[in-house]
Amino acid sequence: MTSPQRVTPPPAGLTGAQLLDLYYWMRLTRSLEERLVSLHRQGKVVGGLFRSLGQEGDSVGSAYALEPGDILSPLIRNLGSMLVKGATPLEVLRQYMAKAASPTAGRELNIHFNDLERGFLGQVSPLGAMVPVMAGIALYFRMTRQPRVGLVYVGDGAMSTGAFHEGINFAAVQRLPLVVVCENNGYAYSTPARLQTAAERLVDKAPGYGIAGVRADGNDVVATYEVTREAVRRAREGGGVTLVELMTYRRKGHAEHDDQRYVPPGEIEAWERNDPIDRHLARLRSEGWATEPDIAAVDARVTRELDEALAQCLDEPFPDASTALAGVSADPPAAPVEWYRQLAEPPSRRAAQ
Amino acid sequence: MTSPQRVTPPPAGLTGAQLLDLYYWMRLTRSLEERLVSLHRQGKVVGGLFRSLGQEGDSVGSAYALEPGDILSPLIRNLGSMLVKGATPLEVLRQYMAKAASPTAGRELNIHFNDLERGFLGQVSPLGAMVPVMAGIALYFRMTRQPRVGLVYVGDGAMSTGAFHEGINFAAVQRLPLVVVCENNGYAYSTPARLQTAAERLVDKAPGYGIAGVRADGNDVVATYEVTREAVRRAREGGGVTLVELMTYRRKGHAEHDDQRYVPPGEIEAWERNDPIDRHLARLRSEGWATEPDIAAVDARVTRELDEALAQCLDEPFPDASTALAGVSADPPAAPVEWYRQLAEPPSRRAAQ
Amino acid sequence: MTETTYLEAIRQGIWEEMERDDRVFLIGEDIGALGGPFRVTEGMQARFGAERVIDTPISEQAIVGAAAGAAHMGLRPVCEMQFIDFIACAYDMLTNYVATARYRAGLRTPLVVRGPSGGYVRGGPFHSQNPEAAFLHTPGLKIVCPASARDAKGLIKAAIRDEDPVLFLEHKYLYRRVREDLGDGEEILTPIGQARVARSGTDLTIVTWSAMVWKALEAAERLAVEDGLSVEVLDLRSLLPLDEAAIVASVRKTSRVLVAHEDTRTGGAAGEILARINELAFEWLDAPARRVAAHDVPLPYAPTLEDFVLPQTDDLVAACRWLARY
Amino acid sequence: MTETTYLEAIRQGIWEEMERDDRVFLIGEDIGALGGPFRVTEGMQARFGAERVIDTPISEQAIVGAAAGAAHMGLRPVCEMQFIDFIACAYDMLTNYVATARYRAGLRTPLVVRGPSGGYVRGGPFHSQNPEAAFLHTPGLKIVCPASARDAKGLIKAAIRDEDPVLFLEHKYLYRRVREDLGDGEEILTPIGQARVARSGTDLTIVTWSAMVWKALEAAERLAVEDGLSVEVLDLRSLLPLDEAAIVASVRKTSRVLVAHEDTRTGGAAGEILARINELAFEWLDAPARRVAAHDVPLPYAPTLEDFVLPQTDDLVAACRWLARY
Ligand SMILES: Cc1ncc(C[n+]2csc(CCOP(=O)(O)OP(=O)(O)O)c2C)c(N)n1
Ligand SMILES: Cc1ncc(C[n+]2csc(CCOP(=O)(O)OP(=O)(O)O)c2C)c(N)n1
Ligand SMILES: [Mg+2]
Ligand SMILES: [Mg+2]
Repeated sequence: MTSPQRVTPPPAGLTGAQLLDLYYWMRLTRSLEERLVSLHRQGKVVGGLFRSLGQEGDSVGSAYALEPGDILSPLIRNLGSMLVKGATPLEVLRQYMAKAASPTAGRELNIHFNDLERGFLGQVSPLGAMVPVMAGIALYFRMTRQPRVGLVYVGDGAMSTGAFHEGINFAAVQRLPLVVVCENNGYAYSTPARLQTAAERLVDKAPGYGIAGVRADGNDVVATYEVTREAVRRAREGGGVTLVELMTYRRKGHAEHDDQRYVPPGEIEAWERNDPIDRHLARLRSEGWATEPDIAAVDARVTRELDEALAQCLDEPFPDASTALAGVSADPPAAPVEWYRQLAEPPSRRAAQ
Repeated sequence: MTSPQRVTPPPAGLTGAQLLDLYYWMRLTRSLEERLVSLHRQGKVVGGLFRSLGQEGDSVGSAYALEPGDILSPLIRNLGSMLVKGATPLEVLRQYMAKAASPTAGRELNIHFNDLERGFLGQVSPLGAMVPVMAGIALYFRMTRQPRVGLVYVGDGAMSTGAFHEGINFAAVQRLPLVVVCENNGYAYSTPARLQTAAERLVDKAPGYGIAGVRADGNDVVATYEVTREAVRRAREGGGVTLVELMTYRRKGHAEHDDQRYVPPGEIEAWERNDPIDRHLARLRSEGWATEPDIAAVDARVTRELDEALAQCLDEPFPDASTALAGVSADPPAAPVEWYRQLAEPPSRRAAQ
Repeated sequence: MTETTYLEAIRQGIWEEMERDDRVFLIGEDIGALGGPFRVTEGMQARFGAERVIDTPISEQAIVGAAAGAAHMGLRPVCEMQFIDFIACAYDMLTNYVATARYRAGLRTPLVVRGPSGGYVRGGPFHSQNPEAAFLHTPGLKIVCPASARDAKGLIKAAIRDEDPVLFLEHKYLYRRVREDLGDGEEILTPIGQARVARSGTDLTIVTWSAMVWKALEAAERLAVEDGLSVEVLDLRSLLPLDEAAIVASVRKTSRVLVAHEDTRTGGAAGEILARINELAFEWLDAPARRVAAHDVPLPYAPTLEDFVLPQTDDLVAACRWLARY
Repeated sequence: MTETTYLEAIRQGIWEEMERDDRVFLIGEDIGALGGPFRVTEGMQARFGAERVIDTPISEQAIVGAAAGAAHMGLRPVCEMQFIDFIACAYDMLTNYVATARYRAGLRTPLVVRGPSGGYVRGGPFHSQNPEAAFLHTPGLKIVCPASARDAKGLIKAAIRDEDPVLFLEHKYLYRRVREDLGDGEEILTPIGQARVARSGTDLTIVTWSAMVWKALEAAERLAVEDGLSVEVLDLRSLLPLDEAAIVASVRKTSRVLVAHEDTRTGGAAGEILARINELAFEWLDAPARRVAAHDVPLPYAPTLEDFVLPQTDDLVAACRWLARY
C-alpha cells in the first residue's frame, strides 16, 4: 500500500489512464469468468466452461494494441480480447446460458459470436480454421486499400494443425496485414508443449514462413501490448505478417470438468506467483501510475457492470423452438421440406384421380 | 575425351564402381522417360506423362543413400528413386500403359505402385499425404526396434499443404527415423517458389520443427548422395528427422501437355548447361573414375534393358473388365450388390405368395 | 452464328461477372499465367490483374478459408480446385466453417468453389471424382452441376451472384465435347434450384445431372427408335437445393423412374432422390424406382476397367427396358 | 452380477485387444495421461506404455496418415478423434488414401478410427455430429455404430481385428447412460455387417442404429401399449457393409417401414436404405417408406432448439401411427 511521491513516466507510450484501462479489462475478464463459474455450478451454463485464469494479460494486452476498424479472431480463452474489442459481458453471459437474446440466438456456444463492425469474429471449434479465414479478411483490407489489420489467436496446440500452416503461409506469401498471436500457455488440453513440437520456441517457425517473429512475456500486459502494437504497426505499413509468441500459463483445466491430473505438482502454484493482474497492480502502485481510489473505482465499476448484466439476463428464456429452422441460407427453402415431420396425409394418387 | 593418367580417389566413400552405378541409374531414368515420350506420342500412354528431365541427379543420389530394408515414397518426378529401389522399367512401362500385368493391374497410374519388400511406396495424388504415411512407417520401424529408415519426397509446392506440416511435425516430436527430401525444382506446376513461400530457403522451416536441415545442389548427384546419406545415418542412429532441400530445376513442363508459357526466357537454357548427367559424366572422365568403354557399356546396357522391357510389354492387353470389382476389401461383398446392373427380375411378392 | 463450348461458356460467365462486379475475384492454384490446367481462367490475370486473379500455394484449406473471410467482408470470391477431388483437403473448411456460417453466426459467405469433376477421361482414382454425395448433408451449401454449355454459363453467373456458398461441379468430359449457340447480346442467367426437362416423355423418367444427361438423351433416343418408348429426361442442374417438385411432377406423369449418376451407387446422391420419390410419389409408381450408377469401387485407370465401372448408355437403355417391361 | 456401461465396454474391448495382440496400439490427442476427454482410454498408457498409447499433436491428418503407414507394415492402430466431428480434418486422408489403398495398390490397411459422435448433449454444431453419410460412398471403408454395451464391446474388438479400415462411431449420449451385464469369462466378439433385431414385431419395422435404437424401442413399447401395434426394431449395427438381407427380410414381413436417424434428413444415410428397400422390397410395401431424421440445419446449442431439431421418441411414434393408418 505504498503511495510513492516519485511517479515514473508511463511505458510504451501509454497514458496513466490507459494503464488503468488495462487493469479494468483484465479485472473485468477475471470477474466475468468467476460469475460464469458459479453459474456453471448452478447448472445455468448449458455447455462447457473454459477459463483464462492467469492469461488475462496476453488477451487484453494484445487486443489493446488494435485500432478501431481492426478485426481479431479469438480462441476459446480470449474472452479478454473480445471484451476489449467491444463484446459485452451481457452478450457473453447470454451466450453461455444459450439465451434467446444471445448474439447467436442460442445457436452457438460461449464466445463463438461475432460483430465485424466492432471488430471481432468468433471462432469455430475446429482448431486452426480461423487462420485462413482471418487471412481472407486481411486480404480484403489489402484489396480495398484500407489501412486495417487482422489479428488471429492460435494456441501452442492449434499450431500443429494443417489449417494453421496453410493460412499463415498464404498470408506470408501475400504479405497481408495479419498478426498471428500464439498464446503459449504450456498445454493443449493435457498435452504439454514438448509433445506438440520439437522446436525450442514456437516463434522459431517464423523464418520458415519468411515472416517476422517475436516473443514476449504474456503475463506482462504492458510488454504484450508493446510487442503486439509493433506487429500491428508493421502489418498496417505493409510489412506483412508477424508471429507473436506470448508466454503464459493455463492455470485452470482445459474446461471446468478437467481435474488437471497431468500437471506436475507445484507448477500451478509457481505460476500463481506470476499472476498478470497482481503484477500489473503492483506496478501501477509502485510506479505511482494509479492511486488506490483509482483502483477501487475500477473494481467497483466491474462489480456493478457484472451485477447489472447478470440481473438483466439471468431469467431470460431459451430461444423458442420455432426459431430453430430459419436462416440456413438467404433464400427460403425451395420445397416444403418439413412435411415428413408433420403428419399430413401424403399426396394421394387415388385422390388425384 | 581426355583419358587422364591421374586418378583422384573417389569422393563420399564411394567406389569407382558405385560412381558408374550412379551414372547408370540416371541414364536409365532419362532413357526410360524418352521411351515414354514416344509411347505418349503414339497414344500408348493412357494418362498423363510427367518428366524429371534435369532432376535425375537428386532422385538417384538421394535414393542411393538408402540401405536395403529402408523404404521411400516418391513424388511424381522420382522415377529415378523408384528404379534405384528396385522398381523395374518393365513395371513402369506397364503402369503408364495400364497393362493387365502392371503392378496395380491397370488400376493406378504411372509410378503410383509399391513394393514394401523392395522398399518403395508409391504416392497418391493428393500432395503431402505421404508425409504422415511415411511417418507411420518410421513409427513402425521404431516400435519394432528395427534399424530402418523412411524417406519421403516433397516438392516445393507440396510443402504448402497441411498434410506436410502435420506429418513432419509429428515425426519430429517423435524423433522418428525419417528423412524428408524437398525437391526444390523452382516450380509447382506454373507457380514459382516465391508464390509458394516467403521464406528465403525452404530448409529454413527445419528449426520451426526442431529438426536438422541441410541444403545441397540437387544436380550434383554425389553431393546429393552425401547429404542424404548423412541424414539417413542420423535417422538410423536415433537422431530423428532431417529436412534435406535439394536445389534443382524442372526443365520440362508439369506434364507433357504443358507449354511452359509461364517460364521466363533463357531460364531453361541456363539449366540445360547444368545438367546432372553431363556434370557427372564430365567428372567421371576428368577424374578418371571411369573409362570410355565403361561408359559405353552402361549406355549399351540401358538401351538393351529398355528394348527388352518394351518388347515384352508393348502388345500386352489391358486388364479384363471382369477384374474391375474385386479386392475393395478383404472379405467378399456382403450382399449381391450388383443385381441392379443385371436385369434379372427383382424379387416378386406375387411369386412369393 | 458461333458455337460455344461448355468450357468457354464457364469462362465467359466468370469473365462477365468479373467485368460487372469488382467484388468478384478468383483464387486458386495456377489460375493466373497458366489459366488453370484446363484454361478456364485463361487471360483473366492479364485482364483483371494479379490482385483479382490470385495464384495461391498448394493449400486448399487456405483457398476456401481465405475466400470465406473475404466473403464475410462483402467480396465475392470464386475458388478453383485444380481438380474437384482435392476439395477433400478442405472438407472441414467448407462443411464446418463455410456452410454453417450464416446459420450459426449470421455471417454472409457468398463464395463459389468450382473445379473439374467426373470421369470417362482415364484420370484414375484421384482425378475423376464426383463428390456431390459427400456434401449432400451439408445444410447451408448449394451444389450446382450443369450439363449444357448454356446452363454452365447461366449457372456459374448465378452462383457468383448467389448470397450463399456454392459448390460448382464442372464436368471435365464435357469441357470441349459439348457446345451450343449461346446467341449474342442477351444475358444468360439461370436460377439455381430449378431442374430442366431436357427431353419430355410420357412412359418413363430418367432423373440425372451433369455428363450423365447426355447419355440419358442418347438412351432416350435409342428407346424411342428401337422400342417406341417415350422417355423423359430430367436434368436436375442442382442437387442442393433439389427440385423436388419437378421430380415428383415427372414421376407422377410417367409412373416409372430411373435415377442415374456417375458416382458410386452406395451412398450416391440417387439415394436421397429415391427417398423423396418414395415419400412424395409412392402411389404413382408402377415399378420400383431404379438406380444406374458406378460400381462400388475407386475409379480405376485402365480404359477397360473405367468403362466397365462407370455407367454407360447401354446400362441406361437396359434399365429403362426393364422398367418398361415391369 | 455387475453392469457395464457402453463406455466401459468399449474400454474393455480395446484393453482386451491390446493384451492379446501387441500389434495393436492407440494414437490420438490426449489419450495418454488424460485417458481422453471421456476416459475411454483411461489407464491404458500406464498399462501399455507411451509407445503403444501415443499422445499426438493436434493433427488429425497425421494421426490417420501415420496409422495407415503403420498398418501397411502389419501393425493395428486404433485412432481416436477427440470428437468424431474432427474427422472432417482428415477427410482426404481417410477417404482418398486409406479407403482406396487395398483396391488401388493392394495395401493392407487394418486400422480403426473411433470417437464420440452424436447429439442430445448440448454440444453445439461441432461436438454433436453424425458423419456417417459423408463416408457412405467410400468403397473400402467400414462404418460401425453400436447401440448397446454388448455390441460396443463386441464390435470394437471385431473392428480392431478386421483386415480393413473401420470408422467406429461411438455415441457419447450412450457412454454412461446405457449399461448391461456382459457376463464374465466368455469373450464377446460381434461380426461386422450383421444387423440385430432389437425387438421383433409383425406390423411395422423401424430401421435404425446407434442412440436412435433406444428411442425406437421406447416408441415400440408405447405403440404396443397404446395402439396394440407390433413394431419390429432393426438395429443395423453397421452401415458399411449394410445388412441388406436383414432389412429386406423385415420389410417383407411387416410391409411398413420407417428409417430413423439422428443426422440431417437431406443426404442422410436413410436415403441409401430407402433406395435399397425400394429396389428389393417394392412389391411388399403397403405404405411409402418414411424417414424420421434431424431437420436440415447445423445442430444448435440451446436445449429448446436442439430438442426440436433432433428426432425424438414422439416423432417416431407419430410416424409409426401414420404408417399404420395408411
Ligand atoms: C481440429 C481439432 N482437433 C481437436 C480439437 C479438440 N480440442 C479442443 S481445444 C484443444 C486443445 C487446444 O490447445 P491449444 O491450441 O494450446 O489452446 P488452449 O486450449 O491451450 O488455449 C483440443 C485438442 C479441436 N477443437 N479441433
Ligand atoms: C492437395 C493437392 N492439390 C493440388 C494438386 C494438383 N497438383 C498436382 S502436382 C501439382 C504441383 C506440384 O508441385 P511440387 O510439389 O513442387 O512438385 P513438382 O511437380 O515440382 O515435382 C499440383 C498443384 C494435388 N495433386 N494435390
Ligand atoms: Mg495451449
Ligand atoms: Mg516443384
